Amino acid sequence: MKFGIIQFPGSNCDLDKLWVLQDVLKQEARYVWHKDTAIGDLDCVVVPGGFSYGDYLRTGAIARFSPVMKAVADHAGRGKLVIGICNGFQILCEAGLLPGALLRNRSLQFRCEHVFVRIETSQSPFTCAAQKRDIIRIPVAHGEGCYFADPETIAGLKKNDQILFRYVDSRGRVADTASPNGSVENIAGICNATRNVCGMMPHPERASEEALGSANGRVVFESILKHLRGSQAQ
Amino acid sequence: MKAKIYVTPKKAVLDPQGKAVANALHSLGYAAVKEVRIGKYMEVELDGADNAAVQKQLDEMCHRILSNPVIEDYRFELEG
Amino acid sequence: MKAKIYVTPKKAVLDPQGKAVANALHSLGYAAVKEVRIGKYMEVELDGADNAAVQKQLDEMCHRILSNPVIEDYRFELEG
Amino acid sequence: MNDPKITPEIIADHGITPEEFERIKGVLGREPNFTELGIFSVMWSEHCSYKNSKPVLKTFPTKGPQILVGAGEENAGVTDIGDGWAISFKIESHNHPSAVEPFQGAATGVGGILRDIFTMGARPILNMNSLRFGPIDGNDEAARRNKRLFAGVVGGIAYYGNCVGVPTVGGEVYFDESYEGNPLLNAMCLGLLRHEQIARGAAKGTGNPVFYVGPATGRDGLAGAAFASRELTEESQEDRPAVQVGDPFMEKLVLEAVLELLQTDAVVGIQDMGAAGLTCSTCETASRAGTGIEIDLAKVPQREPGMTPYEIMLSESQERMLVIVQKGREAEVQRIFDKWDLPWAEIGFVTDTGLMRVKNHGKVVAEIPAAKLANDAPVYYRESKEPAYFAKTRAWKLSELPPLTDPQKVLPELLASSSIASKNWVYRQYDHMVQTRTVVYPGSDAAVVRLKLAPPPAKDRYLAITTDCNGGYCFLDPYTGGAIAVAEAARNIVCSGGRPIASTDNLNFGNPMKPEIFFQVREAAKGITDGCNTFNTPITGGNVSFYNQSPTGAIDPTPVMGMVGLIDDIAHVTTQWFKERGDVILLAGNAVDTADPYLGLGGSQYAQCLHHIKAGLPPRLDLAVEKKLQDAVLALIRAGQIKSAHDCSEGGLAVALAEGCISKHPGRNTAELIGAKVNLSTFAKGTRLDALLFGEAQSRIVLSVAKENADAVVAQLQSQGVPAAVIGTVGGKTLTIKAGKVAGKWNVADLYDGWWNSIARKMA
Ligand SMILES: Nc1ncnc2c1ncn2[C@@H]1O[C@H](COP(=O)(O)OP(=O)(O)O)[C@@H](O)[C@H]1O
Ligand SMILES: [Mg+2]
Repeated sequence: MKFGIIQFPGSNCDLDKLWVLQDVLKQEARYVWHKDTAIGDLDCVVVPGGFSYGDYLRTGAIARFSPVMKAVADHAGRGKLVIGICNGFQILCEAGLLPGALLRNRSLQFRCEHVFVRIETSQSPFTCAAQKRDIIRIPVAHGEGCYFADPETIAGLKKNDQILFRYVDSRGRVADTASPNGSVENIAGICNATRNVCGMMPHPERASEEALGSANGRVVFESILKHLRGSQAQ
Repeated sequence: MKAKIYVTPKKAVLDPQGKAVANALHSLGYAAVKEVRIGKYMEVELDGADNAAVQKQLDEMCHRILSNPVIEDYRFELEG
Repeated sequence: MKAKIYVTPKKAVLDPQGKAVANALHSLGYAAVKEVRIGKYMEVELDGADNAAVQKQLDEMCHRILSNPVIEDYRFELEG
Repeated sequence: MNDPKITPEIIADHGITPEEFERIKGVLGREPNFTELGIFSVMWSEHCSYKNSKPVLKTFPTKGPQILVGAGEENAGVTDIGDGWAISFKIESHNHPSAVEPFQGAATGVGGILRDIFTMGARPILNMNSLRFGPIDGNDEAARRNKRLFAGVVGGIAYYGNCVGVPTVGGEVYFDESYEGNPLLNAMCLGLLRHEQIARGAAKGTGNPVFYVGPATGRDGLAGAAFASRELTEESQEDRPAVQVGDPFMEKLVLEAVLELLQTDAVVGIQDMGAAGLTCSTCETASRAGTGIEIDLAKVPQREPGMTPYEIMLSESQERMLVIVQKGREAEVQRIFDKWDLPWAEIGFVTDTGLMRVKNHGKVVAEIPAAKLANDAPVYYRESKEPAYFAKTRAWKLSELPPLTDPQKVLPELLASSSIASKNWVYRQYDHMVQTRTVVYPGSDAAVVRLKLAPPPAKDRYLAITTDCNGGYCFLDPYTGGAIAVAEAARNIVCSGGRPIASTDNLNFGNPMKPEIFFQVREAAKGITDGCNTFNTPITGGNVSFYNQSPTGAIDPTPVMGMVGLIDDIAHVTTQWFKERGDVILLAGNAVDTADPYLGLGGSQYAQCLHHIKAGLPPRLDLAVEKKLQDAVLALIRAGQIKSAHDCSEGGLAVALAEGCISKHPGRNTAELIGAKVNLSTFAKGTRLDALLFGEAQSRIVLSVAKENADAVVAQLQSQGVPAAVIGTVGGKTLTIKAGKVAGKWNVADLYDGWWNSIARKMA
């Protein structure tokens, strides 16, 4: 499968994404520069974490205007896969490819730690290799990961099964203290209405090898691969 | 010419920073403080005169980039 | 009563945020923009009347907590 | 523009003595003008010239077959790690700026050390930090100030390191009254490179163009180097404009551009503009190459109109680099700068005159022999005198400590004391995972990172990293304290499965003009030297920070050691927490100092936290004994015999055991707790309980092993001449310690809560 990893000035998880896709999962992966206007025939676009444009003004606010984002939007518009992780999630929200916004953590502090995340649905290209209610141990590392949207939007997300991941405690319960950032409804990741664009704050690429203490995050990439294989077979 | 832009969190949006500052003020003994809301203040120096075209451009900037309408309100003033 | 407080980076101090935003505005085609400085705007609700004592207290708050006098300037207004 | 006339007052304001002024005249063969005076004042400040510390630094061991670039040769040393790979690392202080503006001071401290490393051609792969503050207990004025400094410094480190995308994988924090008003921030960075990628800071090749890259120069941080070389006084408040604001986003772009640039061979020399900015980078690059350099300040990008040559030359605006380019290759270099949207300018060229010639709009404003400016600062052999306070601290007898009556209460208190409590409040604010190298996260004896040299599943290599220093020990006996800092660093690496290979040091002291302070410097350095010789960890570079004084006095001497070890196989990576029920707990080393059991209580956290006493002598250290212990334990780890290893440091054996039970932390609000039953009765006879439980005798490691291996491990240790004994078993929900009678029985969940949440509670 062909993955493209967008590089914005200030991206810093781009190398990690390439490593996990290319070296761990043995997929074809390449970088896509933010000034590029065409992205070629990618199967999946990855918008990586980091501090694009220093996260100045608001996270993702400046990156969304990069020339490449038009191509990313077209790619998404054609129903192809886009996944934004951490800063990537923030950028996709700013770009309007996903609803809502990410606010400063309620603690007002950056949080880097492993958290427990529950798979809320397996009905998406990003979770189809998991079982609904599976719990994965996976790291977060962000200062602004508090997901917010107005009540109607949240109701819509729920109704359409667009909430993919929620922060839970180690026993799988949605608790206030389980969330590292104070997100509405403990939301850790969502998809758009057409289910081909995903945003998540946790970092699956940091939990895809046993050497790093957890390989639970691999299920996200494995889901993407499963989905792509399925749609190619058709 | 200078534009002064005020971006404030929408009422429905939590403002943990404002809360933290209010608490800090209370613990320092400023009992009169009831609520603090924290937003952004920007000064933009720009060429041009205070006219409808410039107003429109500023409004566009605020809407497109300087604020996020999902979570923030904005207003601006133009000055000599 | 409401106090409006404006905190801005000191003139001699680097404002990386303002710089990044100015660059972004340029690349979006807002060529008229010359400089952007980004600071904070705070609204403090407080009990009391607009008098010298309250003014003094606010000034103190600004100095001690609401701004960082090493790198920022502040000013405030009181409103009915 | 009229420069001020050079008067004796102006000379004194620049921190230049009359003798130094004569020396300057000697170098120039005339009187300096104002700009030149400023240039000399920064280059000959302690911060840049090490004029008061050079004689001491000369005594450090700096050689070894693994050293590719030695201490002092370049911006940072380079150490071989095999197969054509190398690492470059260094530690640096930003104490004074952090005292004035903790957030930005710490942030720019991180920025500065990062630049030192990528300037060498190495990609930074990890950061560390060593911090000291006044106490944060209670809520009085002083505690509130200390908390503000602590929160600000940690926030600043997080802000900068997280944004640049270099994980902060470890460090240390201590709290002590001596740091009140003068906190310490030492930041360490380590980068990875190939041997052939080592870049040099030399301005070679007459006629080669000199480029400036990075943001425009402003008036911020004017003469920071001079500022760092003075005591903090009330007037320092007026130095406030000396604080710089960091732009980590810009740093990230500069980092990427520089590494890309160094992939080409178009660059002949490169140096960052750190302390003393443009001045230091131009004269040092020329001096290293034995050439001259000529620049025109009119070409330097400027943030504000009307800046004088003096201001431009002395500005310490951040994130700027000086790059000397092969003539004819300019376009290539410019293309890379433009790709990263970086401001740049060609500001001058290399000459063969040996002079640093600075022009402004074509008119010469300074002309100084570069090598003399860079290297000929005076060197002072400061006077040293045994501190008078020794008489008092040494008159005090440890037997004056009242006997321990309630160990049940003391252990939780110690675990919650600021210097011992878990530092998760700190490291959870740092991205310690970005780059997906971190194999052992903060919270064990040393951090372990993988190098990602080969794609998986091929064999990779690992580094163990730690920083260590106990200032209290150094206060009581600087020699022993210095040696212990090295021994503890090596011990932490060994406990993690690593073989120590090299080190870096940051000497934080008071005013060296005071003979009693210089005594501390000299003695601590001796201890470091003996330590580094013992463990074969030459010093590859470091930093000196003097004048750490507040109106109440000097800080405790704090010679922070940063050390790196190599691990060849992931199977050897070892953590400090107990693993499985039924495992056997061993103590390697003597339970108490055999010569004098009370030794170990002097300078201990127990004496300090519970009895408010910092007196006596620090724990003894026998380097030969320590080396034997470390070698034996490392051999066992490599033989796959050890499940956990944790050294005894602050809080002694009881705290080390408790940490074995409570420090495994798989995820948010979730600890994996396990109890232990420990019997120390054989050691209890004839020894005070406080010395046994909480004494900080050196050269001790708590191990846990599979039951069936216990006897063999004990025998193996003893055969190497290392005392060893089985002291307990892992399992249950409580930690029980018997020493004759039961000393205490604690619910591990309670111990955990008090230890893990202590700092957060104090900071709330
Ligand atoms: N300032 C800090 N930054 C990052 N990690 C820290 C910091 N202070 C302490 N830690 C981490 O907490 C753990 C315990 O630290 P410390 O008590 O100093 O260990 P030790 O006594 O073994 O040297 C270590 O993993 C260390 O890296
Ligand atoms: Mg240790």
